[in-house]
Amino acid sequence: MKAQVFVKFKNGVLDPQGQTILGAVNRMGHDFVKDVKVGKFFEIEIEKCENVEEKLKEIANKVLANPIIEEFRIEIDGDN
Amino acid sequence: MKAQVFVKFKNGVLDPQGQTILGAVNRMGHDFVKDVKVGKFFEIEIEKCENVEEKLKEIANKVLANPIIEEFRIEIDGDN
Amino acid sequence: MKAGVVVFPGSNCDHDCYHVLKHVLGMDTVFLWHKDADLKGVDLVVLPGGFSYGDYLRCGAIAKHSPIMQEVTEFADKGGYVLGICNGFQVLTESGLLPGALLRNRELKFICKYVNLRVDNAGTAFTSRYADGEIVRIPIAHAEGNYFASEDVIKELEDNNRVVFRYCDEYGETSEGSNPNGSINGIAGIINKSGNVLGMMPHPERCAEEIMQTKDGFHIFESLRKVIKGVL
Amino acid sequence: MSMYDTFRYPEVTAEAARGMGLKPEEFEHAKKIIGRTPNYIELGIFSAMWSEHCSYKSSRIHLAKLPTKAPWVVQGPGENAGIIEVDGDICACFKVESHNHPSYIEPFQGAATGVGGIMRDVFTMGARPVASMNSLRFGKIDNEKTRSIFEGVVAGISFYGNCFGVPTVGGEVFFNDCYAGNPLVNAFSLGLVNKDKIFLAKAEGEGNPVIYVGAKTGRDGIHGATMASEEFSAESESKRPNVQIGDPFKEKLLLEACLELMKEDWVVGIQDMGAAGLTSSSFEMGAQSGVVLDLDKVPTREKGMTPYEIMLSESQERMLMVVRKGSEDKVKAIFDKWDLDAEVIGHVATDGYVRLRWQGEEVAALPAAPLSSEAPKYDRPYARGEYMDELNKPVDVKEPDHLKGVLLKLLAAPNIASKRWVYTQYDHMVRVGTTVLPGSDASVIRIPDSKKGIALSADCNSRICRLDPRTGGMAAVAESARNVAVSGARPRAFTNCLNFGNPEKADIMWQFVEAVEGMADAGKALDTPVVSGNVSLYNETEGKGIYPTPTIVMVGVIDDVEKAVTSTFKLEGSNIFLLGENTDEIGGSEYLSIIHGIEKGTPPKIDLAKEKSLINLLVEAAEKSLMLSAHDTAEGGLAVALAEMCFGEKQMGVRINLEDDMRTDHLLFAETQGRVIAEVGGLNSAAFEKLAEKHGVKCTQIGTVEGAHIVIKHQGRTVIKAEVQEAADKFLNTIGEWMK
Ligand SMILES: Nc1ncnc2c1ncn2[C@@H]1O[C@H](COP(=O)(O)OP(=O)(O)O)[C@@H](O)[C@H]1O
Ligand SMILES: [Mg+2]
Repeated sequence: MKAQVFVKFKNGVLDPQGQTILGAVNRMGHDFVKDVKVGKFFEIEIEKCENVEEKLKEIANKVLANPIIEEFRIEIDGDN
Repeated sequence: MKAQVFVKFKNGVLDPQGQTILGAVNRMGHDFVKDVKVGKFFEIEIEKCENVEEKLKEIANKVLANPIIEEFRIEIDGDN
Repeated sequence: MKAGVVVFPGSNCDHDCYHVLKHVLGMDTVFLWHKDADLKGVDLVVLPGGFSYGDYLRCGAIAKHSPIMQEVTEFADKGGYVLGICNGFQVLTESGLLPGALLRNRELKFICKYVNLRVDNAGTAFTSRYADGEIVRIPIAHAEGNYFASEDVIKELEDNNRVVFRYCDEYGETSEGSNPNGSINGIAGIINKSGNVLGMMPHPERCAEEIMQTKDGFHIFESLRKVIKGVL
Repeated sequence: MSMYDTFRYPEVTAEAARGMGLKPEEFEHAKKIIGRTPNYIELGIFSAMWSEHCSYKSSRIHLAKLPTKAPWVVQGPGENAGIIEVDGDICACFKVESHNHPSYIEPFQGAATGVGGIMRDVFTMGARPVASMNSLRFGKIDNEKTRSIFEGVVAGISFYGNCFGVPTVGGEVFFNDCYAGNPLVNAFSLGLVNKDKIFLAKAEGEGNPVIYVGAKTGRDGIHGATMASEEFSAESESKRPNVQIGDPFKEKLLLEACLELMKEDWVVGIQDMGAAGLTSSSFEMGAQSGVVLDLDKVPTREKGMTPYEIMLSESQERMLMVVRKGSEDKVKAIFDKWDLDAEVIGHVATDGYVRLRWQGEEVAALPAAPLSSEAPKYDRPYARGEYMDELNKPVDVKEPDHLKGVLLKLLAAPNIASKRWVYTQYDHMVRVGTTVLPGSDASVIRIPDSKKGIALSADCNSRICRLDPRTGGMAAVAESARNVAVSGARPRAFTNCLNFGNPEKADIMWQFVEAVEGMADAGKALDTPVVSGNVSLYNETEGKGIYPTPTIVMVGVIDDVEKAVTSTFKLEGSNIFLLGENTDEIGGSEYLSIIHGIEKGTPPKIDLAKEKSLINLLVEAAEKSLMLSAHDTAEGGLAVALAEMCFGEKQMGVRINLEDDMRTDHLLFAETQGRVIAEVGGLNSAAFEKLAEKHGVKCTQIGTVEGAHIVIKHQGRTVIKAEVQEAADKFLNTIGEWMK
């Protein structure tokens, strides 16, 4: 079974990496790009078990994301 | 208009981050997690224009991903 | 009195802190292993710099879950002195012992160099040997030292004199140019409400001896030694 | 079906052998050694072991000319790293190694794993790494691709070294078009070890277990050693092999675990897995007694890996060790403490064979010793290229009128400008041992539990090497020794990384032979043997070779680390002396290259006896604390050296009067060897001059530290007057500006 956790900065937290990439892309002549935000994702392989979502939430909250600056979203693959 | 680019290591390339997180999560008692892979994603805000996909591909290849070790996937939001 | 230096896998300033505490200040000093839930009766805990768990997720994010951190948190809640340097500061914010977070440097690069710091609160247990407003030179060495917190947290820190160190120029002025990493208000070090937990990005242990470029970091350890002696 | 057949390897033919880089006669020789045709796994092993990178087949007979002995040498070339005594039982263990090809393919990871590899070489010997350096060569900085390689390489070194927790205390960066398609990344590591705690690669004691520790094996960099032995072509760029990813955190755990283990007496032998991975480590260890390995027990990262892949993988952060029988559990407990897996994968044998098994069945067997001792060895033809006459023709350029402008331009030349954009990205202070930070001629680290210190400098001027490889080889040794001595330390020994083009071309081979012989002469004259090193050949892209680049890292010892001397002015009003003599030798200078676009002429000659006297003088002057600061003249000559001394923490000016009878531009910018500028306080000046006389070194007072300008007069005429602040801005910021 597979799950994915997406983590990104909350609104209002400065994202210098995104800004740097935006600058680089614009300098390449791609003016159609207006904004870039950078996030991380985690592809997680899991053994089927109870309360998967609960448990993943806990892991995301405690480890994968820092709630002071980041928010996350979990996707669990239906298959298997 | 919005697009997202997901970047991760190609298969077979060592992912030290993923392995370290896996170890930590397991040591915290979450044995149901069997593997973790770490990737990046980019939320891109774009102005509607021609050949968006082409252009994003170029940007991904040149700036967002390192094609020697990474692969990417592009999603373009249909709306707007 | 006794000092303890926590060793996480990937800590790399642990021996430096141990050296300064033990050999320069002559304190009884021990290492505290991250897997042991035991503070060995120390009066001061130092969380050293380095790359705990490689900093592979977020700096300090994995370290906060180690058994030793449970003990450190209890110890801090009871008023024990905790000094977090660099990665140690990051561990403290991740564990919630200090507010805010440390983001990537504005220029996205690791920076290792001496910087000017202004001591904005010389009334703490960590800074009593400095004078208010004193300018000191202490090196930084980090890629993620850009202090961030919500507006109300920043306000609370400022209103209560909890910003202890601030990046500044040679005249003591804070400015864009003297701020190496983009920290809000040039914040380089903060203290908790009860004044027993201090986190700072600069490395005082790297300049605590005559042979180094400055000896300005020495006084933090010396301040602590005085206070702890007084307690006992 | 035998186990071997299950892997369905291709048939072994001369063709297959050639595909792996073995020449027909080498393939024949391989057959003769084992008395049969090797199978596919064995062929892979031959190919890796006999690659240029592992066997030094083109260079061995010349390397033998280098001096390797001195009373303080504990371990010369041949082991993972060389070792010298620095204070009683405290020894320094060091080596430099190239990671050129991987860094071109993937600058960040290539450089990072280069740092990881060299550190493993050092801690494999039982030494704790305490200082790193790197020597980098790129194309011209105005090229965007060059900048991105430069940026990636520096970031990779920073990533690995900083996380691992060893200070990167210095190095060098050099830009020249010849490196555009073939950058050089040479990484150096130095560790400290007690004489009675040195570990070697050996497998002894029948039945002793062979233990594998560290990262799992993946399909990374298979045949990397062979790749490092071939020229680059457009094809190889597209054929990009699996890039190795560095994991400094794992390596840090490996270091701590290994050093903890080495405190016990359970370890018999230990070897890191570097180039050619498990192949070279097992053959090195098994050279005496032989080993049996159960390859199916090797921890792998990917499914379905076969013996061939496992033997040739160059996955990083792995070690092989032989321990005493019965200590397995205790060994595992230590690795477990550091969250590392340790696996018994075989045992020591007696028949001198390396035998590889899969599920208990033998799939390959080769005699260990002959593979090294009978490796090919070539005396390749060499001859001076005919183009050399043209290159060495005397250069005649018009003297510019505006010498201040020339000075400022030179200070902003990427080869001269401050490298602080680079070293501020490296943690150069961790371990609280760096007492002279990067930015001086040599970096100095203190030695724990000792009054002494170690000074380090990496040097090579490849433009000189191209114009005269013999002089260039000498100059690299002499300059690095001078940099160490100028800091107050006695140069003791060096390590070298010989980066050259294709040795199958006679003119390239000539460069190699000349440079090695020059280096040998200098090493003998200065009493600094070579204790370790590395050869990187075939640094060519599409037939275009790099300039010969024999990089030297010199290691010196200073008796009282508190007396180390740095290179910037300290005191207003103090006297400035020139040690050595100005000569009219402008050939091969940065001045000709930057201002006139010429890289020709005859480079300045070296007088090794004078260099030796100069070193003796500098060491004694530092010991007696006579100098406030000192700096040697190098790229940019006298004027640049004087200016650089003004750019300290506190900027200071200087007033200079020169009387030499020669063209002013030559006087100011020639890169004459054997010169040092020393700042001496008024009270010490007489003593300093006397000491110089005792050592037979010409010593001339040429000015004083004064004001806020760099003022240089030649025979009474002011030829340069520049504001220190303006000059410093150029010097300090140019590279950072480029890299924005
Ligand atoms: N790649 C590098 N990494 C770290 N430090 C460097 C690097 N390149 C240059 N430096 C530092 O910059 C200073 C000047 O280097 P260089 O011009 O090569 O000196 P010199 O001419 O005396 O040999 C030295 O202190 C050196 O260690
Ligand atoms: Mg020099």
